[in-house]
Amino acid sequence: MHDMSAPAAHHGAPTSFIRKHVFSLDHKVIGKQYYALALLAALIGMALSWIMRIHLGWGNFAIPGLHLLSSTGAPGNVLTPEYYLQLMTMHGTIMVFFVLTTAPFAAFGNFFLPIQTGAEDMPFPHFNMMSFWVTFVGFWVLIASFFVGDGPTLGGWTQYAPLSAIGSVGGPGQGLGVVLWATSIAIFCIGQLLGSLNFITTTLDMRCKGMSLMRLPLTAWAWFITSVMGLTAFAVLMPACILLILDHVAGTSFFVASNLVINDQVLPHSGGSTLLWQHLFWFFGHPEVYIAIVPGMGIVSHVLITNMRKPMLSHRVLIYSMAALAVLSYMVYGHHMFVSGMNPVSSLAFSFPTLVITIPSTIVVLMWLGSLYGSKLQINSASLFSLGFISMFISGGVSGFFLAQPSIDIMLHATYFVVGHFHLVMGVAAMFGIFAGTYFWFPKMTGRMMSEPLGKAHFWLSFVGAYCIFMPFHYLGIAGNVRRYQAFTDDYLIPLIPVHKFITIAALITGFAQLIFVYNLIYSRFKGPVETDNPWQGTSLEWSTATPPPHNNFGATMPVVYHDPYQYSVEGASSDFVMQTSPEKINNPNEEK
Amino acid sequence: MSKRYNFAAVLSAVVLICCGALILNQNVNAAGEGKITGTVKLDGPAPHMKGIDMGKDPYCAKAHANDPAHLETYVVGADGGLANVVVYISEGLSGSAAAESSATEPVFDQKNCMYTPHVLGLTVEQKFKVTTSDQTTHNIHPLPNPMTGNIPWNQSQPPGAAPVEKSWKAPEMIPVQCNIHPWMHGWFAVVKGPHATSDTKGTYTISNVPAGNYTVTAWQEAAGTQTQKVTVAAGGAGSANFTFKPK
Amino acid sequence: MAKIFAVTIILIAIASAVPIVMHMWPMPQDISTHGALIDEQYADTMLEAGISFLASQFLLAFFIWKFSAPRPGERVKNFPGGATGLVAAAFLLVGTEVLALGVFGTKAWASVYLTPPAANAVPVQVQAGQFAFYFRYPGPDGTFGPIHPEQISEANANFFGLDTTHDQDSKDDIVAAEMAIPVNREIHLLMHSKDVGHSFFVPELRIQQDFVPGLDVSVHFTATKVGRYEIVCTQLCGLGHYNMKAYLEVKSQEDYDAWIKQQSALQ
Amino acid sequence: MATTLPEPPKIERDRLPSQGSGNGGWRNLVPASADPRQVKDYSPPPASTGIWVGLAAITMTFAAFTSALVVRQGGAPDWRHITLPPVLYLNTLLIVASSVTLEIARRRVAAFMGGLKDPAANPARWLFVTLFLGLSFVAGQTYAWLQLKAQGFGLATNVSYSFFYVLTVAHAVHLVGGIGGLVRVVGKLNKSVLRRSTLDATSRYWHFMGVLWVYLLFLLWMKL
Repeated sequence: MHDMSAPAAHHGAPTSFIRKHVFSLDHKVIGKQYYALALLAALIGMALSWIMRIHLGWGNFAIPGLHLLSSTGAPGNVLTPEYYLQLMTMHGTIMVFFVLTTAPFAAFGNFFLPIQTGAEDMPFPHFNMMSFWVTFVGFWVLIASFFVGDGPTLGGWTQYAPLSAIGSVGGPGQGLGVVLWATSIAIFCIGQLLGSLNFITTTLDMRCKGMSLMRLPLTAWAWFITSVMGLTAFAVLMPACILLILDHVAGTSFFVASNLVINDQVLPHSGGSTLLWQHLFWFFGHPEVYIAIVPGMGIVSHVLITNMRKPMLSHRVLIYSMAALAVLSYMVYGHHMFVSGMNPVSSLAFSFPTLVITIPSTIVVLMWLGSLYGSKLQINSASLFSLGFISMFISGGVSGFFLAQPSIDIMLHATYFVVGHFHLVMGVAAMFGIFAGTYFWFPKMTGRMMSEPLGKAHFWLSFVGAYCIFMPFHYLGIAGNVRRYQAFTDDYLIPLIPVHKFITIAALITGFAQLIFVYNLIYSRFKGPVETDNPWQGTSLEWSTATPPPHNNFGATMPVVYHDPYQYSVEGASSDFVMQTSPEKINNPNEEK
Repeated sequence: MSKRYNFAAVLSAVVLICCGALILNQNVNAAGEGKITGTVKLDGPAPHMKGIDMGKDPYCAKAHANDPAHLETYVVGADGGLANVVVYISEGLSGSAAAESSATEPVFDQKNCMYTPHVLGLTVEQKFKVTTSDQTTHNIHPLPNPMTGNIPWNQSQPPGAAPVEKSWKAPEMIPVQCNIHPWMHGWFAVVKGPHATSDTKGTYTISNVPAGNYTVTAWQEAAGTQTQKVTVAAGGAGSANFTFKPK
Repeated sequence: MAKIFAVTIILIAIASAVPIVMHMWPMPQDISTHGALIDEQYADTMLEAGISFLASQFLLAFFIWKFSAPRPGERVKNFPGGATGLVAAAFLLVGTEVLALGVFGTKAWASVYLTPPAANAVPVQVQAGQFAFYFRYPGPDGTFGPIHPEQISEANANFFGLDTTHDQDSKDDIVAAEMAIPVNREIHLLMHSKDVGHSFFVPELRIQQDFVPGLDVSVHFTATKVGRYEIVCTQLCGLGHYNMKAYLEVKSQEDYDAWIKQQSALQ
Repeated sequence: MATTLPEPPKIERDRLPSQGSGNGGWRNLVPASADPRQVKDYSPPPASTGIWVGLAAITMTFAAFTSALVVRQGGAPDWRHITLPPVLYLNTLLIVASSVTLEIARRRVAAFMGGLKDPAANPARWLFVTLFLGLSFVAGQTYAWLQLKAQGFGLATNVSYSFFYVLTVAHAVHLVGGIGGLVRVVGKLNKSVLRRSTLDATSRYWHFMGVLWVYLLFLLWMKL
């Protein structure tokens, strides 16, 4: 066990390359490592989505070199139905776990949470280092499933039992593939639990002088709320994965019912509960959606405030709304299971809190819109992506009205409507949050600016492209287009194939735009213009320290905080913005006293 | 330089010897080997074979619109001849003859949502092809007993897809099925040495049998196995007729 | 740049709404008695969601257009009424909206799931397995024979594992690969999964229900229009998932009786 | 094993507001231009918060196992009653006793750190007793598993046994973590670098393992 009592930054600055850049205890290095892992995972996930989209648009199109990935999965470079599902499962798993959880939460949170709270480091740096390396191992365990046995699992990222629990009789990838999947996710859970432990303790105990909880920036609050969700959600997913592995390798019957017959053979399991897996999974799964999106809300608010030169209408209301989302997210998970065979009365019981969750979401959107009013909005890549986030969040959010109602869910469940909904609201919106954070914080993380023209090109293609991809998903869903199909052979689906072709083209173009981002990221890291400590004239603590921040974040003297986080355009102040560390006396009636 | 010449010389020698061996081998076969022939019959009236309802897949249903498909557990000809019986030499073969595998590559076709042939006789390690003639996707899912060393596989074959080429490691009667069309059932009969499968008249001919005393086994997927002793003279023909009772 | 962005948002919002308003890819036609309630609920929700969507996107675009222009010397302004007004509005407007949707939606849901099937409903059993549906009718005795899992044999076309030599109830059971039902009569569909999770979805019937392995569930519905419809599987069940389907034949009572007779002869 | 204690361990650095980070407190606003040293409200050491956060996660994990057990029992035709190995009750006594001895140890060490240097009362002695009891508990659990195994009741024999093994092994794994923590405490005590918060956090964890075990035993006894 790690020494729980060690105060932060008791570790001196490392000198060897390994301790500095590989097994580093420094939260900033760990944050960058998480970012790099997320970037790699995102590129793999995107490549998988390209392959899937091409297959959905032009089923017989041979993608050169694909057989190198799997000669049985893609004979003649054309995907087989099972390999499509296998790639789809990997796309979902990689994106949800290793991109949407790691990038906005673990990567940015690690880098900036201690700085924004005025801490020297996380309280348990060894746990923090373990958190990353455990996640790293989890990622490669998952990737390994491409190359062992008959490939990765085809059960979808939700991995419904009993298909996932019966072993290789279930189909290709259901043998070793599922075991690797569940192992990878269980490992990932451990990593995120260690991370959440650090995040929560940092927020509660490591704040510098004068940094009351309400003086924390919205990003810090978002990460704090996310880590509380992560702590509870991943602590439930891990035991579920352990039970799944046991069903698989030890022949237990947690999830596999009696008398199941496959290939004319009765399976040896008995009495397991099919719905148990779904309950455990979605108890994690729904908060996971908020784990992906709440950090984005924080980042977007933070970026917008700086670029609007005014604080949010109400700091507290935003915090309370995010907290309400977190609490409600545990009460609504059953809306994923309306037609699962669960008691129909509980469907109604889950429906109402789901509808209620639109209230805090609406408040958050109204806060953003109301704060835009009367602002001095500056347009740059970071603020464009933030505004794009709001647009995407609205578009993805309104479709939630439909899916929250069990009666309409009868028609829309498991169709592309659902796919469109969650891609917009937790995929694209969360990605836009990551992009906004990247453009905004890149100068602090590296000391250099990213290229604005490239950033804007990236934004325009991504914004229009994402709508071209995911809006039509909703139309397909309304027309009854079932998801997780590798080809559309049903009579009523054939007329929809042109829509799929359109989406494929849009997806390829949008994917290309992401390569611009990657180029921008790498080019600017080495060749971008060198920036000052506070290029955006921000007020929170990360802008009062040097760029890049020294090993203990603030150098010789630790900061003292005198103000609320966002003192912009304060009347009577000496400049447009008053930093949190500035002892200047200002007359702001809204500031906490 | 000289090393390379040496290598080339050795290589040519090896190739020559191999060719010679192949030619000699064929000569021996042609000169000294006989065959086993016979007829397989079913005792009593042909059992009722259930019709297959292909309503699930319009392509399949259309293919059988005028010619309803039936189960192929017993395919009985006009005069009681039983088809799809695999007859093979189960005892008496020398090691080399048993290990011998045929050079031809048999084809297991998926046609009109049925397997053609219903039973495919194969020798161990013999390569075979699974092809599809249908405009609908099939998945080929052989279910060998894992204890035998044969590895199960399960692979989809969409219309127009390239043939799947495989072979089996150990002798076994392996059921094969298509999960997409649950009625599609067939067999890979993997045996050692020469074998034959009876046609709709019930007749079969095992060729390339060296002279000797043998035990011949006939296997039918539902009725089981029967054995007989047969003697084959050099260049001559042995005979073994079988009669199965439906189970 | 900001103005182009604002215009883009408006154009995208309008373009997104057009296919919905024009019914370019409409819901499949409804052939069920309970479907009207669902469709109505859907239309109401679409109206409210559509208004929320357009209003917020337009507002976003308008504010971006208006407040991105440099206004030197001018101070930032606060939204009139501040946060309190907006929070109250959210609670009132959205709160009432979702409460109304929830309450009315309950009615539609209840009509499908919280009512017992009629006593004279036609019982049909559907069994889902990788990757086909099979349907069973109880025959003249009105009773389904028991399923013997160990006797299930696709090779012998005994998809339900019926023991017709011993079980009296099984002897007259009719098994078919497509589902024929009489029009305008309530159907009590008993759902049994042979192996893994599947789902029974007929868009036209406004029925979607998962099969729960190990637990038989049932739904009931009445079809009102003669025709041939597709039953598709919507729960990922393996490699043949996309191909797992069957046909629903809604027939007039005479045609249905004839079909039953014909199927009975084929058993 | 004798533990040499040249000097009392260092007392935790008092977290005065003028030092380093970690003094945010809950509501200690520094008035603009005011003297930051006026602030008196400061945060607890991270270890005391951290341990509660960690225990919350462990609670969630076992809550998940519990709900799995309840749901699984709910619709199961194959739920069978099993007899718990009697050694479990002895183990319960061991773990409860270990909590008591740890509490004695904690008070002694705390007093020792407070300056009451009594060479006759080696403060580590009770820690060793606790460690011994903890290891005996693990040994007792192992005995229970072996006993069941010998009777032919494996993990997959019946779902009741599955839950029995899963819950007891999961608890034992967590308990072994606690043993590691105690070993660390002893090591730090020897090197005179033990912090009060480390000791408190470790003992809280250990007590929690005891409570968790009693809960699990009750659950298994009632449900299985």
